Amino acid sequence: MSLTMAEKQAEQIRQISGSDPYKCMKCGKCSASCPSFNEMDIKPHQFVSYVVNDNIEALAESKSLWKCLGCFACVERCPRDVQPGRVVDAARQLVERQRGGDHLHAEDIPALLDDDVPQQLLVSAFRRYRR
Amino acid sequence: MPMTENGEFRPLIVAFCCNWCSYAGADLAGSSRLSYPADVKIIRVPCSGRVNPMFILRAFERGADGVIICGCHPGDCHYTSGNYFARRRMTLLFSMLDYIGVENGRTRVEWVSAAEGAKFSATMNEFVEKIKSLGENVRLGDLRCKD
Amino acid sequence: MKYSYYPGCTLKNKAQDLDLYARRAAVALGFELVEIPEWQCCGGVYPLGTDEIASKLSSVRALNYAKEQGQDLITLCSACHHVLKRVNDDMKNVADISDRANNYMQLDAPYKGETTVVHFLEVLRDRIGFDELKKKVVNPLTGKKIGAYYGCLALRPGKVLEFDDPENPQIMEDFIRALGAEPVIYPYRNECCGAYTALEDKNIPAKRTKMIFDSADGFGADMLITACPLCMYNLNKSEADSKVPVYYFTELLAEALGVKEGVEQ
Amino acid sequence: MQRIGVFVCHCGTNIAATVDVKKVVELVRFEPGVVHAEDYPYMCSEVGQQKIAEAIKEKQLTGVVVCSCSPRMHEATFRNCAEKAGLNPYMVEVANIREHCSWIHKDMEEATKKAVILARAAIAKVNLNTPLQAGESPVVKRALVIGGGIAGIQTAIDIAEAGYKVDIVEKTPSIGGRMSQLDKTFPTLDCSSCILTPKMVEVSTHPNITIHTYSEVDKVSGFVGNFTVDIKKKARSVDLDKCTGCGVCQQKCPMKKVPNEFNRELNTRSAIYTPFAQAVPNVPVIDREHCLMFKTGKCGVCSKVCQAGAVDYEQQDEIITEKYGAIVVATGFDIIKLDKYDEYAYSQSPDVITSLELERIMNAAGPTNGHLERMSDHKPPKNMVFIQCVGSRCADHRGKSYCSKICCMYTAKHAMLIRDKYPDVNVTVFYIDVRTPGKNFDEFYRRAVEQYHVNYIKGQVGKVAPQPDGSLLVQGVDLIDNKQIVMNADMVVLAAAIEPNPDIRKIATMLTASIDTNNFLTEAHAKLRPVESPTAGIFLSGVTQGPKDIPETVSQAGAAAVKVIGLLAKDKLKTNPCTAKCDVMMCNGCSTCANVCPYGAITYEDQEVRGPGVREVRRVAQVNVALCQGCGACTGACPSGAMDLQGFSNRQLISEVDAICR
Amino acid sequence: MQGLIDRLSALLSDGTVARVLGWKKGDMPYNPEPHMFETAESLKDFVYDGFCGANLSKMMIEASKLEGKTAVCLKPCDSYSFNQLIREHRVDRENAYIIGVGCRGKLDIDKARANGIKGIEEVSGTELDGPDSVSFKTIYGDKEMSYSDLLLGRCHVCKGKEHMIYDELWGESKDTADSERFDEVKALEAMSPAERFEFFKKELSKCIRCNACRNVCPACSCRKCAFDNNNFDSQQKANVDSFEEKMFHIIRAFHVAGRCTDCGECSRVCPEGIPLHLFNRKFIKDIDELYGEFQAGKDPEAQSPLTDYTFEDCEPGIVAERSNG
Repeated sequence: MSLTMAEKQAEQIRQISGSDPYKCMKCGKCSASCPSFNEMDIKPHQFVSYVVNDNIEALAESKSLWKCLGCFACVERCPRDVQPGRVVDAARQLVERQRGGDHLHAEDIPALLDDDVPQQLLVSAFRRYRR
Repeated sequence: MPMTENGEFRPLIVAFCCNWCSYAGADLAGSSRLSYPADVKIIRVPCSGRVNPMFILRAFERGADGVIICGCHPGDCHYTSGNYFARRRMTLLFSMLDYIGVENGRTRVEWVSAAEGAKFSATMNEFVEKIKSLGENVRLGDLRCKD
Repeated sequence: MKYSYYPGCTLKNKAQDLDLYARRAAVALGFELVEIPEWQCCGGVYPLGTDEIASKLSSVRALNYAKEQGQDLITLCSACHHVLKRVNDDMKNVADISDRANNYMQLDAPYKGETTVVHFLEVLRDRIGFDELKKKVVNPLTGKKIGAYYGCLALRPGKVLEFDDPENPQIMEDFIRALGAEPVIYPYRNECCGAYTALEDKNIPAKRTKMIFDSADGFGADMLITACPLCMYNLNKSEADSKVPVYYFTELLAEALGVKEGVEQ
Repeated sequence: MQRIGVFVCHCGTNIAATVDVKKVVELVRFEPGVVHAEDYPYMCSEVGQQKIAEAIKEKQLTGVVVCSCSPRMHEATFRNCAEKAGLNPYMVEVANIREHCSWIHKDMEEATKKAVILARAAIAKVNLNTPLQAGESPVVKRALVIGGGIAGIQTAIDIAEAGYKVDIVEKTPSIGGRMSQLDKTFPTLDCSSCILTPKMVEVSTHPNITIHTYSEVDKVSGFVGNFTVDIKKKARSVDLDKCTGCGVCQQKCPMKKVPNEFNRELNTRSAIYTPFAQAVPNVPVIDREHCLMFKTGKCGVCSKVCQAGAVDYEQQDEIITEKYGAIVVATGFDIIKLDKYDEYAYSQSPDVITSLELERIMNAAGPTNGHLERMSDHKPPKNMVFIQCVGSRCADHRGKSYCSKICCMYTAKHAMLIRDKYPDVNVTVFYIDVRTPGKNFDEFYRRAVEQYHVNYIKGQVGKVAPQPDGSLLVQGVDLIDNKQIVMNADMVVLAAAIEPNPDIRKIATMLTASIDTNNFLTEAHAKLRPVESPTAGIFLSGVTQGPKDIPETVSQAGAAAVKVIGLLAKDKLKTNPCTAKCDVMMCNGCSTCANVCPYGAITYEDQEVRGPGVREVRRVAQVNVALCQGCGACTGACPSGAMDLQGFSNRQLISEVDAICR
Repeated sequence: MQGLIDRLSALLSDGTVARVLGWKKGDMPYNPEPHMFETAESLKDFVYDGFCGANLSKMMIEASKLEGKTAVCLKPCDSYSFNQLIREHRVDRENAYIIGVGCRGKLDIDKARANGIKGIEEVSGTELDGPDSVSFKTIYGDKEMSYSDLLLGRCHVCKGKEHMIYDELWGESKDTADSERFDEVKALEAMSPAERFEFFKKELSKCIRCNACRNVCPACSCRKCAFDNNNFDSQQKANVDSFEEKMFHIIRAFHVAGRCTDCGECSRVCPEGIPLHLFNRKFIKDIDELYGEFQAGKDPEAQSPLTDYTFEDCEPGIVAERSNG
């Protein structure tokens, strides 16, 4: 039995995240905790069910990938240990690992800087927004 | 050496399970359909304290590759103290087998309660893997002077 | 007591205060920060992917160096603390990552998470003791009402970092008390400042920091302290009406210990 | 040589889908002793049993092997069947080819091979089986109930009504348990004390019931029908017989700052206290940890004001020993500690409370005299938020894996009561699922929504943030709207998970009753024997077995009582004949076996031993079969092998090893 | 020695005891053997010298059944065995009159042979109050060896010069221990499993299943040995294969674990020179390390470690942990 592309990608997300989306009981505590909820088109709890339903294409196009702050509030509070933040991050990586998947391009950066920008901001943004 | 058609080593494993906790745990593994290899054959004993070291040596003598004893958790023995005696007896016996150079992974004691079907299955899977990694029981076989 | 010290990229540059005052305070408190030679940047965020090995190696190198010195590894920056503790946890408990990292590194002896990673504040709490610290304070910050701003990286995930209760931390409040000031507890002290989104969407940190300042100010804080240069940046950039000054915790520490203007280590 | 019949069960497709039963029949025919082999779809059915009985008679079988489900399931069935057909029941063995084979293996060839091996082991064993006769042991016609909550009370009343003596042991100063702390009960909203108090009175006045409050079970020995229990009666410091319950001592006690456990520490009590007004017995105890007399040696006020002269500072703990035929465990529950859930600010705000605290606040005898008010400023709330599943249904390190079962209903109850009494208060409930299986339960919940307009939001709360003005900012999610909600509340009520009484581990160990990973006691069978422990003579009543509401607890308490009555109604119990047996010819008389016997069943006597070339008086071991429970610890300890266990003899077990390793 | 004989004669004559269990001169000067002396007269053949290594405790099992008291000569280490037999109700303390005889270590004739002393005709200097060297008159001339070089292996780990039980003492004892009791076991434990296996395989393959070890062992006192008991299906000698022989020693050691006093008789009597005490001593070492120090036969009231337990006992997994480092 061969897997469809979407199934393969969903499996990849499970692998990269090390998270088991089937443990989710759809309580929504991740979305209740998320500081970026209002910036996201697909909400944290939806990420989990999108992976269960192999709906990866929608995730790949979601702007939520770039709005997650990586603050682990969802991971800390999830009662089912699903670690939604890792699922979001894995979806992000899936996109970035593809050719041309970088969200941030080197040539755009100088315009984004000011004198006070700490290195920490640059390196974290690089790691989150580029392969 | 017992093999399947595809040349995979299939060990012979004897599991002694106490009636009250571990045998029931094995039943629960069954009713929960938590699989483990068919290499494991279970013998029901009333209590882990019933397991005489002679039984274990006998199993090895007759070609077993691994022997595991399962009983109630310390403090939970149906007969109050059988597992405590088993714990000391088996510790000393295993230490002796290790001392004469038999791989210490071939013997194991695990406490499995009646509610721990998942643990029973996981333990058996792990033990079978361990025995497979050790291969056939050659050292006790050598003592046996098997030709 | 000697610690292998991992300053991290920002402390060598935009957050020199965080580093400088820590060094001075350490001298006053009688422990030594031995900077790891040729340390490499931790990357700012922990690589979450279970298959990401290369990006964890700079942390492993630092951890292994500390192990070879027989020293605990101390950090100041919340991000470095977060990344190093989590990579260390992987090396100790995640066989797959540990094996692959060790295969790649080819160290003399495989690194299995032997090093203990401690945050500077943990040293104050667990090794020196806040009671001892209090005795060494020469300029108590009496009358100051200080809000601890933890941010996210210092606390979560609580299971791995074991820094403090991630939902109701006490360590910075106890620290503030030890310096003679009054801690102000406000609910958003463990909420994220907006982090790296600052680079491309200033809107997010603006909203986050406004909420944080409103909350801290509402409970009467005169100032905030932080251990994270990125939090510092985002808070400083805030245009909230409720904005109060933000300091690195080490600056207040040095001040209280009377070594703010002291000679360098 | 035995004449053995082998009966292979298909168990419908449970076995037959994975094990080739025909092949098993075919192969076991060649095993030594086997004279008959057949298969049948359901061996445990009437027809299946008929087949076994017929074969026993027609083929003069001396032994039977049934290859079927676990012997823990149907060994008794098949043994009864054999007995009716004239065969000693202990000549029957079961090969477990379902739980230990067909259900866990997928490959038919492999499973069939294993089934044959398991059958072979059972056949080898039966070849060495000998007929055994069950003995008898007397039954002590008295029951012990551990725990004096509604479960223990109901069980005790039901047993006592059947004419048997019952003792209740209750750890706290009064019976009543959790139910006495509740204000109203669902789904009828009648007052909890109004229905509980009569039962407390009934139990305390019943001629067949003895109550030991402020007491704990200290030691248990013996076995079904014949337990011996040490009960520790803690020093009450007040004479139960002299005290009139006037209450003056409590009024005059100068130490009034002790956290009041009964009110969930929302207020304080005196050091000499009865937990609540309707306490049974209505006799106070002195909390020696807080009493000034015990702490400083100076006070003695209660003694001075007691006209009955009942206060006794010299009283000591006392151990009493009683014999019982049956023991019922009814130790109940508590709610989990919430210190790991501070995203809800439970430890940061007095206005974030648990549902049990709300019960006390709503109760007229509670810390606010029944007025709904905030504990911080005693102002009435305008907005209340209830959060469900706090610590229930968790797979993380903080909570419990199970559903606590009662929270959905009591939250609906609280919401309704509040909306009824205080129509201006807005009530919001954040829920994951609303679970209301039970008679009139869903209707009850629907009333909360439809009649009382309680705002049910499907979603969870991520954070409760105390605000400078004293209100609470609740940040949650509405999953139906897919919106994050931020709302103000004056009080937040947490439906904390329930957990078994923490003492249960110690008690279970004393009783050798098995316990699951959540500390609930295990049933003998999850469906068919839900009120019995696998340990004979131990019965389960109430939440000690699993989460339950009051109606369920009372039903189960009655069921446990029936089982106890069934046991106590017997004068004698058949004992397990699988007991240890000493071969006097081999016994050294060394006492090693007696040293490991947990039942004191082995004694030594000088006995004349006669055998080939032997005629002398020797010190040899004697097994008291009434005491022996058949654990076999002695057999493993015996150096010579003189001590053996009937039904699980050395030869039988070795023959099984040999059959498996053939 | 004459003093001892005089005392024993007196005990017989005044009726205190009905017989004396001691050692009788052998056909060679170095092989005295246990003997029951019924009369004062027969005591002329009584001997007690450096070659009287045999532990007489076990013979008291049969002697206990006889009418009247039996005087028995026990060396300090033998007294442990006697005590253990009391604990197991195998001997009757009331029927025994224990002469605690002094001991300065017992001798191993094989040590002399290994030193090239062959064709021995006479030996002198082995008595309790004898000199520090032993003189041999051989067909090849006179030879001499120091007493301490001739000691049995077990005497180098002597348990001490105190008798655990006695009615009266005769002669001075000396603690001859000059090495650590568990050194041999430790050396084996330090080897790799494969090396240990080769070691034991080599040693055990010498066994001829003569049962000398079993017959001499004071702990192996079962009326019927488990190996002769068809309950374990291990009695059929015809079926005995090599496995059984090797396992025999392990099973035997297990059967006496917690009861073995480490008297060393098994190794002394083994005609093939198998160091059988290494099994028993391993059990003793494990018991000491895992369950607290225990010396069988020291205190007849003490609970044996195998019939005792604590909740905190180590798990059997400790074996792998210790062994695999």
